[in-house]
Amino acid sequence: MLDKNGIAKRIAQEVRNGMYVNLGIGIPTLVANYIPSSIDVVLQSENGLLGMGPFPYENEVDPDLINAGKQTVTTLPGSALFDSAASFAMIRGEHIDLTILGAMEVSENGDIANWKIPGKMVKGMGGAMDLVASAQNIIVAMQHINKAGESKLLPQCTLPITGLRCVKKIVTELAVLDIVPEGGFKLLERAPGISVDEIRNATAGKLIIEGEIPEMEINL
Amino acid sequence: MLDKNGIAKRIAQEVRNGMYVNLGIGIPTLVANYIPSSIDVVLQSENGLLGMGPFPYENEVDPDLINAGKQTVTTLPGSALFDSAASFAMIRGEHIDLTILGAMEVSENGDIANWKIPGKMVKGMGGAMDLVASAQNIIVAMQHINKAGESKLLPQCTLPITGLRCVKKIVTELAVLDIVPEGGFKLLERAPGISVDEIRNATAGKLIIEGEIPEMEINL
Amino acid sequence: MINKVVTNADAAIADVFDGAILMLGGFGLCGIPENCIAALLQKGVKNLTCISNNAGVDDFGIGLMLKQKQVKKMISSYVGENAEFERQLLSGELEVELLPQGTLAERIRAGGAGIPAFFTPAGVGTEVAQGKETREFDGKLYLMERWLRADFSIVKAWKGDTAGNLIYKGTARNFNPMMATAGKITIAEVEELVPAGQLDPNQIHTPGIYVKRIFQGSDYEKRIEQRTVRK
Amino acid sequence: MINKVVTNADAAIADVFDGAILMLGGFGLCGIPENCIAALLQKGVKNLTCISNNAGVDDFGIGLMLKQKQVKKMISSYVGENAEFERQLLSGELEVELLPQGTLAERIRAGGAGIPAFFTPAGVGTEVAQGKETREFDGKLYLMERWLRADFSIVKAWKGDTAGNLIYKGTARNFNPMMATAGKITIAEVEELVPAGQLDPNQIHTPGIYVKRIFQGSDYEKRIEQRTVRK
Repeated sequence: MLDKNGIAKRIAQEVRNGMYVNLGIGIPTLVANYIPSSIDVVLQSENGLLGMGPFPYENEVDPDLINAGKQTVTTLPGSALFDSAASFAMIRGEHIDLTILGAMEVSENGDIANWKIPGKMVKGMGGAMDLVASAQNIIVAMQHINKAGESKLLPQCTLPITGLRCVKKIVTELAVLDIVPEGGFKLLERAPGISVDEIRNATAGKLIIEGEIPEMEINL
Repeated sequence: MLDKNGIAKRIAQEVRNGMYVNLGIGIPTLVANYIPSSIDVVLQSENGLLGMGPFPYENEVDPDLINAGKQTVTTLPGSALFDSAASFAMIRGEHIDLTILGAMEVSENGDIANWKIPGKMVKGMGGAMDLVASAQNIIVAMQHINKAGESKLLPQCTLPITGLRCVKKIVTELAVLDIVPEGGFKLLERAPGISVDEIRNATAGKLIIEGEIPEMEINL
Repeated sequence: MINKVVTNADAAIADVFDGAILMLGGFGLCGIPENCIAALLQKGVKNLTCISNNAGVDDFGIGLMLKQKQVKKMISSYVGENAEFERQLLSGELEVELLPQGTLAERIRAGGAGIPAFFTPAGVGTEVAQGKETREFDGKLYLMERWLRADFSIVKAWKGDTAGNLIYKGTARNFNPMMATAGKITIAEVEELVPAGQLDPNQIHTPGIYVKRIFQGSDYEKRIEQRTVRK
Repeated sequence: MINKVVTNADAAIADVFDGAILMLGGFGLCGIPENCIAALLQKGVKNLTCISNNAGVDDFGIGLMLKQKQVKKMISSYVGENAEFERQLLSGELEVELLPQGTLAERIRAGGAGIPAFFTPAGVGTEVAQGKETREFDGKLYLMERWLRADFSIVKAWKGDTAGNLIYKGTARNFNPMMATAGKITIAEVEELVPAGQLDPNQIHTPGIYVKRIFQGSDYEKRIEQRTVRK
């Protein structure tokens, strides 16, 4: 079973040289730590920064330079700053190659719910609805099972939707799965030590298993 | 009767302190020469400049700095440069206080035709349709009569329209006229030496004459 | 060049009236007009509709205006850091309209740019689509969204000149430039105010035409919500 | 940072194909991609649709491509300085679509920004409105206009870096920034190419994400159409 850093590490393997990538809050933010230094990737922060660098050293902290999670960050050489309309023009115009974000639920046709739980205080969707409506390639980083022990990979989402038919791939503590165009979670890899049966038991939506499912190759 | 510079001088009297003004090609461009130095006015050029200055001295000529008529210009202290989308956002958003442009025909309800003559080579509307669709206040600078001796102030435009119900005021070689909301050219001033009858004869559209019409006060 | 300078925040916001629609720049606490918010607190103007990406925190930014019950309605994309906000919302004292962040940004830009409506894919199939026209273009579904405009837009920039030209710094730019275009009256507070002619015209982010009043602010706190550092 | 540098204009436009839709930056002859136009002339690619505010003059800019009959269709706002253009248009060799300049600019921005359609008042009641939806918002009439996108956008900037970030100078900016966002492949030629990190990130006009290829151009003529001076 993967921990949060393990999920981030596995997702980092999906990042290719030359990609522009938007990382959501939570586990997705951790992905940046595991992108190999051998490839050139540019991180976008939707509050208006392309070329986001690591967190600052104490003496570099600048309150005028934060990421979309309101954390202090740095810029890398070759970065660019812009306003929110320009930032979402970039997102809506499908110029971001890869979007990685968290979710509460994903359905077998790729719908995602990640912004609202009925009866709980609503914090707002932030940029999530724009990101999922426009991203060319969306990977969801999440737990396979919620705290109540219920599967988050469902036939249909039960929570209010963030976007329709948009998720391409899911990485959980148990598995890597693709959403296939005709609908269904296609199992690609098992987390270390996890059996196909364990994944089957944790997946409420249609699970597609073809042939042997390899254990993922990852240095934890 | 006014010459081109006379028309420009009279229009310059309409410019108020603090205005942002867009000047079209031709007579409107001349208006800049007659704006009193006692008032602060900012000229916009729709190719992307706010704070346009006079033509450059020979040693100041910069091919990267032109106006919408493709003439070399200068910038004044406090000017700003921007792209064409931003420039027309400024125009369309009604941030320009006064637009001065030429016309082939104006109708008594304020329609303007100034971009196309059927049977002749069409050069294009450039920014004219955007300007007339959005300007808060439009003054037309033109000849009262065309080269064929026909009035250009008409009940209805005969040439292809540039914009509907947009012209507020007209200054010609003969007169100053307002377009009134209910329709009609209301005569405000006569050019030096011009009689009301001469203006009446030169105006095909509905001319409204109320009381004595003063001769304009202008230093030619 | 037209001089837009006023003496201070009190003078800049003097005519903000009860029930006004305000746009307030900033993302979280980054790039917020601290001086004008303090002046609005002092003035005590009420029943405001505030269009701002966030609602501040309990003891800073718009959160302080919420605490004084000056805000009737918030139009935002994310309001999650504020306990008083939650209390007022649940008690029905406060109204909230939540919008996707890119839709909020583009609706404000559209307001300034004279575009009454446009189509965006954000929110199709969600609660955000309720009551909005959905339309297909080239096989993809979009929502029609309307422009947003305000009585007063209050923005914060890094540098400004007496003609109202503004330059922002870092991610403190965020919503400020669009909001500057969409207010009937736009008020700018800047960290450094210089005479017209000292800023490079190639590098202006907000041309002076959009700014009605400008002043040099003071005592910027620039509070950080999530101070994250590496060792 | 991702390196976007190619050796020269020939390499940059090598895959432009017959029948391609091109956007070409510039207003009149100001800010046009002179090096790439020369390379397109050399390559002799044909049946092009060119989206550009103007069509150059008889012996410079896009006018040269017209003379070689490389252009099938122009989408522009003003095409008035070109005798060969007029001849081809009257003879039916060339097709022209004329758009209001602000509509052209905004349709290109919309293409880059993922906005398939928007409403503008420009052209209501005119020939431009033919075949377009007219709609009333708040008592005023507007036309619905669609986005514009291109196979290749070819732009000219003043400075650029190896990551593709661009800064423009003076009114040579014009249509270049929007076009840079609306091409499947965007090619930028610059007067000065510097390593990533040398341009101030606050002052970038076109972020590198939009630029696929960049090179330092040479021998810029920067011809002036209307040299006007005062004594």
